[in-house]
Amino acid sequence: MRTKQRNRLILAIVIVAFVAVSAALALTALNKNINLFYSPTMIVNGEAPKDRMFRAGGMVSVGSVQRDPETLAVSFRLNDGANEVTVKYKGILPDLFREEQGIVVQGKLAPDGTIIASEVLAKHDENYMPPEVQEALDTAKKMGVTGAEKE
Amino acid sequence: MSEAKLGVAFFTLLRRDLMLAYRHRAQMMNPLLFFVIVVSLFPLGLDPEPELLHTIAPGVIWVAALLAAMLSLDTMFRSDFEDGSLEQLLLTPHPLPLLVLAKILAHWLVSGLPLLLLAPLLGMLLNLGSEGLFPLLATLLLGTPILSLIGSIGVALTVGLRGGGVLLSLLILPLFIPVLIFAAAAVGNAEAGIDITGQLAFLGSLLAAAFALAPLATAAALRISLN
Amino acid sequence: MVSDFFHMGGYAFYVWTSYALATVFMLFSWIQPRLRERRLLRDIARRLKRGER
Amino acid sequence: MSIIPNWLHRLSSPKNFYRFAGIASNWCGWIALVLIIAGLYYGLVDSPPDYQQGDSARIMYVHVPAAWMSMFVYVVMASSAAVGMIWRIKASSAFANASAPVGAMFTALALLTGMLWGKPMWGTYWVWDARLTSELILLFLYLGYMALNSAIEDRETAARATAILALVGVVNIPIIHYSVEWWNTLHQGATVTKLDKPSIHISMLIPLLLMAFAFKFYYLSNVFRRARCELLEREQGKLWVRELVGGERGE
Repeated sequence: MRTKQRNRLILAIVIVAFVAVSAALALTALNKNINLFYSPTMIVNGEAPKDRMFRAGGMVSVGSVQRDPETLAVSFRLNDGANEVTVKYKGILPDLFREEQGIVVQGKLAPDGTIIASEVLAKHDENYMPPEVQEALDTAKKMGVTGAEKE
Repeated sequence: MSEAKLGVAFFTLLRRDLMLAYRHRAQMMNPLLFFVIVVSLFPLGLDPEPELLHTIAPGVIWVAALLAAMLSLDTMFRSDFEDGSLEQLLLTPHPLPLLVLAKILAHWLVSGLPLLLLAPLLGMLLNLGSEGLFPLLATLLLGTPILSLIGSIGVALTVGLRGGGVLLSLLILPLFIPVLIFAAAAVGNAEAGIDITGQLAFLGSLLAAAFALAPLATAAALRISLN
Repeated sequence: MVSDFFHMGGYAFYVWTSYALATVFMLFSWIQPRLRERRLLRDIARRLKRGER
Repeated sequence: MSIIPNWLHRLSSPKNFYRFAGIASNWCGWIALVLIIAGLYYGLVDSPPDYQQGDSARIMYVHVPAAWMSMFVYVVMASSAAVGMIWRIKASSAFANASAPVGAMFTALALLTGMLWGKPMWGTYWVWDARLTSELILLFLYLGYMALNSAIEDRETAARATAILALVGVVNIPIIHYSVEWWNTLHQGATVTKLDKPSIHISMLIPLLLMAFAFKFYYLSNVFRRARCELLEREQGKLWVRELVGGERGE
């Protein structure tokens, strides 16, 4: 009986040890912070892969959207507040595509540093509200901003 | 009963399974053959353009490895179940998870390890670059034992059932998805020159967790299936 | 006014298909156990009757 | 002496649970109906369209509750399967088995409505995004559970085997979640969550919560019905079933 108990104890210790190892490895992995999602800053710094598809994410810069009236070609700039990259795309854009909208593009990096996108996806944010509320918020914000600038 | 005896039981079972595998070596070769054929189907079905093959190589090799593992897993407890030695195993005084671990280890030595040896060859067939070869071997080394470990749970749950093979894939393949994702991503990233220690650490973490927990779950499942 | 409601700001297809799917799924899931229970009770009753005689 | 409280023990006897489940199913069903009608009114008529997404945001009121339920039901299923296996409580296993098809239904609904929402908003029906992929795998897990459950003839064995599968799945769900999140994600970083704005306006929160509670009560009502079937099937020869059937025949 005693050996059986001891065996159980050994088994429990072994299991706990392995689970601990597992957790430690998982934490190391999490610290590595792998992402397949590149911000414009990372792309500008040359951290994005050269001849491979990757995803880039950011906000569409204000006034940067240029549409070719004849074809579906469109070009716009993505920013993350610090840096910008130009994206070229040919195809139908999602309804949510607009300035200052969070966008994810999938594409390759051209030699001149622009992204040739094969897919453009709009990421809607977590905020839901009626249009009037949004307008009110916007005007409030604008007044706050101009107020701040005056000071 | 001392640890020495436990060790003896473990190694006896391991040796027995390896001997059996050796005796039925033609049968044991089949999943490997399947692995090679599946991988070589892709260049035939797709455009055999080196660039394309190069991109899909990690994913294809890993998917084929999963499918081959499914095939070989099916036989893990089958013959033992049919000749009644599985029931004998449950009746021994030794802790069942340990015995199960011996069987899992035998299964990996017979089915997982050969995949590792074949992988460089297939990598070349699929035009996988030399930067990707070592990561491919590393992920296979870490990943295939996870397949044997997690797979054993599914096999134990379906061992007495008719048509267990298809059911087994339905139960097990969703659980294999994390392995597939990390392994294929690691190989792909290595080719692109990106650091892959994160993925390898995660695979190692999965392996450690599966090593600790899967034998317990398999033992419990065997008890249920055979009562 | 009413046609606005059905038009859903141009998203009628997506919105109404979603709600229709939800209705169909939930109705089906609602009916299924009821039919099964009735059938089960009938089967058991029949077996009992046969057993008694 | 038992760990389980006395009233719970009495309730967990198949006979009592059967009767309780019938009553509970009806009550929950009525509550769900009222909540659904209210939720539909607020969701489709009373709530305003979204400032960005217009009326397509109304898909949220079925999609989000369904997605919540898909995860909630799995947790409930796995825990009641575990309770059923450890303490050998038949009612608990029956509850777990009954949960699987409802959970699968909610998961499928969440996926399909998500696709219908994604097409106009994201620009695609499907992306291999972290959330979508893990939800799809969740559906596979439910289907595997149901397949195993129906493959084993003996109901007792089936209950315990599926319990193990459900527990293995529970361990795996966070792993799957992390793996797919790392592998590919559409989700934006901190740019979108701004603390000075309400994340969802109250006029849209009301129908969302109404529908969420409606789905929860619908699930309870439905799962109790299904658990009754499971119990009847499992206990066919038992005295209480014979009494029940005899009573219903009016003898």
